[in-house]
Amino acid sequence: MSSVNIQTEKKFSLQTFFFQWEWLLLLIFVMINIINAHLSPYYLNTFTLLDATMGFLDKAFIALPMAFVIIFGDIDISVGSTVALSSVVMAVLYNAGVPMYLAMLACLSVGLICGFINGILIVKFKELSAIIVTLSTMILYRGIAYIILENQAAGGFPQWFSFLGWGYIKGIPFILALFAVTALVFAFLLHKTTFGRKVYAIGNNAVASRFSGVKVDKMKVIVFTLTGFMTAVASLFLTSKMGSTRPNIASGYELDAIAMVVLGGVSTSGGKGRMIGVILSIFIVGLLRYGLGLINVSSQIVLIIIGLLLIVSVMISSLNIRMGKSKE
Amino acid sequence: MSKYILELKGITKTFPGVKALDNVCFQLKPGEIHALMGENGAGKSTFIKIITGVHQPDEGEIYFKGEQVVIDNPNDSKKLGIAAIYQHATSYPDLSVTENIFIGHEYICPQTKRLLWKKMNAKAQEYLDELGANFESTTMMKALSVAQQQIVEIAKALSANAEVIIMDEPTSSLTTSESEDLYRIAESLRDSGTSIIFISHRFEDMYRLADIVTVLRDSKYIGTWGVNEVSNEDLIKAMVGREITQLFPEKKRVLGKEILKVHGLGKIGYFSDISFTLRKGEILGLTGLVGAGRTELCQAIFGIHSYDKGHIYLEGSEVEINHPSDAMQLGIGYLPEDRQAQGLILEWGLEKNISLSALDKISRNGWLNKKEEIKIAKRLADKVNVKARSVFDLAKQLSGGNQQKVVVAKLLTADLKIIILDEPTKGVDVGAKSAIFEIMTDLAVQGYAIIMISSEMPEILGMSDRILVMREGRITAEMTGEEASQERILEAAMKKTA
Amino acid sequence: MAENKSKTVLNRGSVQKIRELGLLGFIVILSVFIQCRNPSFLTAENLNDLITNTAILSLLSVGMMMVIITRGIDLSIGATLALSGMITAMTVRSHPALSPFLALLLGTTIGLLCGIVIGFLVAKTSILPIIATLGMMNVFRGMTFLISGGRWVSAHQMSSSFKHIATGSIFGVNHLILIAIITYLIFYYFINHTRTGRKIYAVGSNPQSARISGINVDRTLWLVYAIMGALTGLSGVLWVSKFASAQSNTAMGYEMNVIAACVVGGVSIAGGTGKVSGLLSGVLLLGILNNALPLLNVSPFWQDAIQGGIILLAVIVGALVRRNTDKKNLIGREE
Amino acid sequence: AAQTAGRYALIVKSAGNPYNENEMKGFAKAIKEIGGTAILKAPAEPTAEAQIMMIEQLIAQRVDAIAIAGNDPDALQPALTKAMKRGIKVLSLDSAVNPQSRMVHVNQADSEKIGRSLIQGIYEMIGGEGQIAILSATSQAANQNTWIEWMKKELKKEKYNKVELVKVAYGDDLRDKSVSETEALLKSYPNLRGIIAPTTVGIAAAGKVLSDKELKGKVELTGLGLPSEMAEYITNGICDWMYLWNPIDIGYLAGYTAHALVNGEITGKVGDTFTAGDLGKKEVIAVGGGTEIMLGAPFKFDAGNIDEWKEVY
Ligand SMILES: Nc1ncnc2c1ncn2[C@@H]1O[C@H](COP(=O)(O)OP(=O)(O)OP(=O)(O)O)[C@@H](O)[C@H]1O
Ligand SMILES: Nc1ncnc2c1ncn2[C@@H]1O[C@H](COP(=O)(O)OP(=O)(O)OP(=O)(O)O)[C@@H](O)[C@H]1O
Ligand SMILES: [Mg+2]
Ligand SMILES: [Mg+2]
Repeated sequence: MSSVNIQTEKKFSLQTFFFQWEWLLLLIFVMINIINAHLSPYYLNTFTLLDATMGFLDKAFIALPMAFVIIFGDIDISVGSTVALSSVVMAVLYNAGVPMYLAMLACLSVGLICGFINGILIVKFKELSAIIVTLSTMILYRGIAYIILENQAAGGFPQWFSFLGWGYIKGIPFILALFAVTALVFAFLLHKTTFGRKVYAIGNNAVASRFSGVKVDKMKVIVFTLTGFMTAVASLFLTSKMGSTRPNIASGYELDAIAMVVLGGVSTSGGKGRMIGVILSIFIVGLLRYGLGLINVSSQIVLIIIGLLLIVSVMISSLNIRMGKSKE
Repeated sequence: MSKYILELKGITKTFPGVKALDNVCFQLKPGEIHALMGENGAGKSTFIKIITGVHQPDEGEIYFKGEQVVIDNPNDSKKLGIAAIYQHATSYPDLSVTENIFIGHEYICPQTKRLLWKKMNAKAQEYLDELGANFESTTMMKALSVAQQQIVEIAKALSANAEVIIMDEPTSSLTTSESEDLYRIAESLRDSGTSIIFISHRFEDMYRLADIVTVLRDSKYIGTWGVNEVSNEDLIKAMVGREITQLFPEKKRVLGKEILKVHGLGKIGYFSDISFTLRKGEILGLTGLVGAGRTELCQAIFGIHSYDKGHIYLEGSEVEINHPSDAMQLGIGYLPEDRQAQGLILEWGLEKNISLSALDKISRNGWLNKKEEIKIAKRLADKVNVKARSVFDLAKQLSGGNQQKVVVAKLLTADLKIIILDEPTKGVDVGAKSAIFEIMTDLAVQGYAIIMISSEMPEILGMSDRILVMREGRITAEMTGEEASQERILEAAMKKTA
Repeated sequence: MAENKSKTVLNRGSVQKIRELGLLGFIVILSVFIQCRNPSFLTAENLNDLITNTAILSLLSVGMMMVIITRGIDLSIGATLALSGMITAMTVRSHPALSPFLALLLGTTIGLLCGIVIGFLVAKTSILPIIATLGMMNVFRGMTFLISGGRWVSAHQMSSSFKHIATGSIFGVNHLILIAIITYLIFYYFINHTRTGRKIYAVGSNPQSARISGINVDRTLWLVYAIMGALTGLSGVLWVSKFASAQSNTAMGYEMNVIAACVVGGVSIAGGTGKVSGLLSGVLLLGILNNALPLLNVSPFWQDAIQGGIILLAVIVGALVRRNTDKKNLIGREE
Repeated sequence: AAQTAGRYALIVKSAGNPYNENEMKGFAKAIKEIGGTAILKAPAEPTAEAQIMMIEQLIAQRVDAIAIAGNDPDALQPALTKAMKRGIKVLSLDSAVNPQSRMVHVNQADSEKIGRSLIQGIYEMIGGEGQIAILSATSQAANQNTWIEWMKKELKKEKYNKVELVKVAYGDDLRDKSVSETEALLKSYPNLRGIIAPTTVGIAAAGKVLSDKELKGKVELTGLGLPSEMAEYITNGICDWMYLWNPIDIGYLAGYTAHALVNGEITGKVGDTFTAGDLGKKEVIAVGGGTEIMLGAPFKFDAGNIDEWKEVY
């Protein structure tokens, strides 16, 4: 047999190394901080910066699992409504005399269930595709929230509950600390475990994965359920930040979360993207918004800037994908 | 006016890291059928993609009817009157067969630019009948099996009424009878002055059809011979660069005890009351016409599809298989017929592809061990003799045949008792074929039980201990390798039930 | 194998038809139910209102259908609509004499330009549609805010001829309805009976092979988004004229209704499939929902849930019907 | 210089709305007069979340005062209390935040007066009897809901026992929805005599529908609307009159109130008084759980005065 020797060492190529999407993100990240610091005297100040994170990290908890969903090549636009529903349920239960920690548990389970329902519908009705299913449940879930609370607000939570959104441990915002841990967990889950490997496999070629014995449907249900759960976590933080809740909270969260993920270099066509990217982009978007706010740029301009950032950066990334390197 | 309708000189094409073509020359006369042969990865497909303008050559000239031409994109070649059937079907699943056939050159009413559906449907139906297809021109493409789609591809090329038609392994998923139809058409085309470039790994194709054969090896031009002035051995030597003493290894195996028993299996619309048994160390050939239901049957056993009736017994006890993972747990492996859609993740390197079906082997409670992964990948890739630079090469960069070897390697990761191979040698060169056959025999000797779906008479006859013939979803004949013969099989595959 | 024909056949015609019948049946039942709850539903006047209010949605849906067929999506239409509407309205404010046709033309052109930009992003720089349009949505919306300086253009600032665009009628048929009907006729022909129309399906069905078989994929994509933009621009003018007011937050989030109409109408997000006839029933269903929920006099707090539920139900019914037909097609092979 | 003179922030409900733009205009005017720096913020969408972020940013900038038109009475409480803890003076204007999260509220007009006068208005228009309906903004909108409460209270008087409130519909401040809701009202209640729309988008949409269906005189319309938006329908007689206060004045008053809070003139306690530029002397009064500063009675727009106002806002 004409035996060709197959190498097993990855040849280290500077070019491949430096043409990684994350470098660009890092660059943007640094630039944004420099610019902000330059433009606003209040920006460069650890306290301010830490405080700033409180403003956007609640969405970030949704972005993490959303990355998994998008790597599948799917999408979940029902998250905003899930936030509202789970939050409303928690508030109503608490006002009905249920102990707070149980109410919080209920909040998480509601999120879990919403996600699970999405997952089941998606695998049972493949021809519908995730976007259709979650489009419908988006309207449905918020609708239920309206039915429950009508035009009322509910709140009056115990004092300690506000700790989630506003509290510090050793000068570090609690939400930041928790996010750091969660992000780490998700990163490992995606990159170092068979679970993550299967996620990528399904995102690349669901059929081949199934033929290779990957339980595609089970995986999808799990991931969507996880998304629902993390959404409920975000809901906890948001509710705590607002001290009360209404059925119309968190509108448009889905697009924010998706934007964070996509900017992070996760391709909505599935199979590509890394956690570092997502985490970086979360902070890019968040701090950019915050910085522009500090110099009181009008929200219209902010809209435009964020939009362009999204497009331009993704444009660049698709360029360096063309440099003929695979991603993971 | 040169005597060649198409002539290529010193064509060189390099892909990142791979030299796919190295100074290749080629000449095609009007009204000749020119076979192009060579190992997997020799560069045949790339070569024709150069002709059709999918790829552009780094060096070299192309002459059409004596004048030099530049072919920048598929449209240019179309305009010149070059049509191609690609190795990997390029169909539109959501469109009707008619549209697939006429896409790009539809019949339109000259004044209103309106599409003439009736006319196209009728014409398409003509082509299909001519090809002996068993489906209508209004069928949706995605309703067809791989082989049926191949037939549409051929019709597509015919409809372009081109002067040069290129066929990249058109017969690889056709059965003997369908190949016959194809031969007939090809000849009538030739007689009407059309030239045909014909790529195939099947020698009978070449002998039956081609007037002249050109061989590529390791992306280089080796030579061109008249078909009847070159001997089989020389040709193989030219292609593989070494002798292949015999394609089918000696089959002296001791058949063990019965391991698989299928009883009265049926699925509405696909197959009905299928019963057969399989013994350890046995190679069971499963053949029949296209659409006979072999794939569906095997996929049902493997848990891809459900079945409505019947029972499956494994080592005597009945088993419930709802998902491929169940089947793999029980030790049943399946090599799918469509390696690109079902077998591989093209964007991934070999190592990940190979390990995908055995993630538990390379992980401890959920955590991946990439070193182990690479070790396994390397071992198996060598075992099936994949032609690649490193285990990190992307599957999509491999040639058709090498991709197939990788899929075989995937099977060997899991520890199996029963292996089902669906068209395992489809589009695989002689070298690789004999390699795969050797592997199969080894496995059988080690006690694996093997079911081999194949539409190729020689290998069915050459490899099988026992042969099942299917027709329209039923088993119409069972015979041992000894008593089997081409005639008996064909008769069983084609005969009409009164 | 003559008698084998018609076996293994998934006839695209029949499946689609049966699927639409399923949806239509659903609509009929729904209508009957509504009629029982509120007899003023099936009155000439209400039906007229219903269709008039659905006209704009239907225009946008045709464009969106073509976008989705090419495996794309356009989230920016709400913003584009607002932008073209606002600019046109401001022009009308400063030039009251401007003829309605010019106004329509102006709006359509603005929309077309927006569409061309998006088309460029999608076709020429391999940015995925969802991202490109998400980004441009922000940009267009922001531009609308800036251009309008936060001010609205109100009824009294619009010439009556301009307002007449949406209110006027020919032979008792409202202009909006006429425009919608004409558009549908045009695009029905375009999609089913022209080469370019079919290319849209080819591109959506299998982009790679479309390239190999020499279809200019980029141009097709570009065209589709341009058309979407033009239709959106047109809708922008109609919207502003209909409501006699141009706001910078006009039609925020309206894209979701449009997408919903498409998917209910059987346009598959996976690309390649979708028919005008199916789309119509989808648009009709959404139109009925928007018109009937207020009529049913259900608590406002129930409206969202009901709407979401019905949409989900509709798509699921559609899916189930389709499955059945698939099965039937194969049973032919038994015996 | 600006630093010493103080920095005053205003957060309105949302951008791209003439009403809010004019509030900002008035606020800026006031701050200019007192020689401070005005920071004007408007979220792209009218959500509490967006306003919370803006409050955070203002805290970081250590502004001296924050005036806010709340998108949610309660949800801003934690953020605003945080601001107050950091020594920032907080007041709300136009749509109030709950008393715990503000020092004082600048009220455009007494909610009770608004509610009652709208009912009186429609009563007069429909000649004392018939069915009426209310077309509101979103079911969540805080001040709309309070006004509606007062309308219902007013209707309890036996004077109105011939007037029947048949439905409260919600147009979500979306043009298309408001239109369908209005049409639905007309069909479901064929002998409907009047519509009250206490929201700028709603009333304009209703005006449009009534003009298109040529129901002048058959169905009466009143409520709260922008002169610019309503000019058309007041001139063509669809809407005899409607109310609104001058957003410029609200912003202006808020500006001076903020200033008064900062330089200690007032603390937001009942009885505090200060002079608010052209608006003259103002007093802090107790309303509900908190304290307010009243701008005055709502302004009545009718065919007589609409033309002079329609270009203003
Ligand atoms: N798109 C591509 N990128 C990189 N390398 C490629 C690409 N396409 C083909 N190659 C390489 O070019 C060589 C020739 O491939 P080609 O498909 O032409 O072989 P072939 O003769 O058609 O083999 P087979 O008979 O299996 O089809 C192979 O080594 C393959 O790995
Ligand atoms: N997705 C599908 N939808 C509808 N019919 C199908 C589908 N796939 C296969 N069929 C039909 O089912 C029958 C069995 O197909 P199958 O592929 O199992 O036949 P086969 O004997 O494996 O032929 P080959 O594998 O050579 O294509 C064929 O007639 C085919 O047309
Ligand atoms: Mg090839
Ligand atoms: Mg098969």
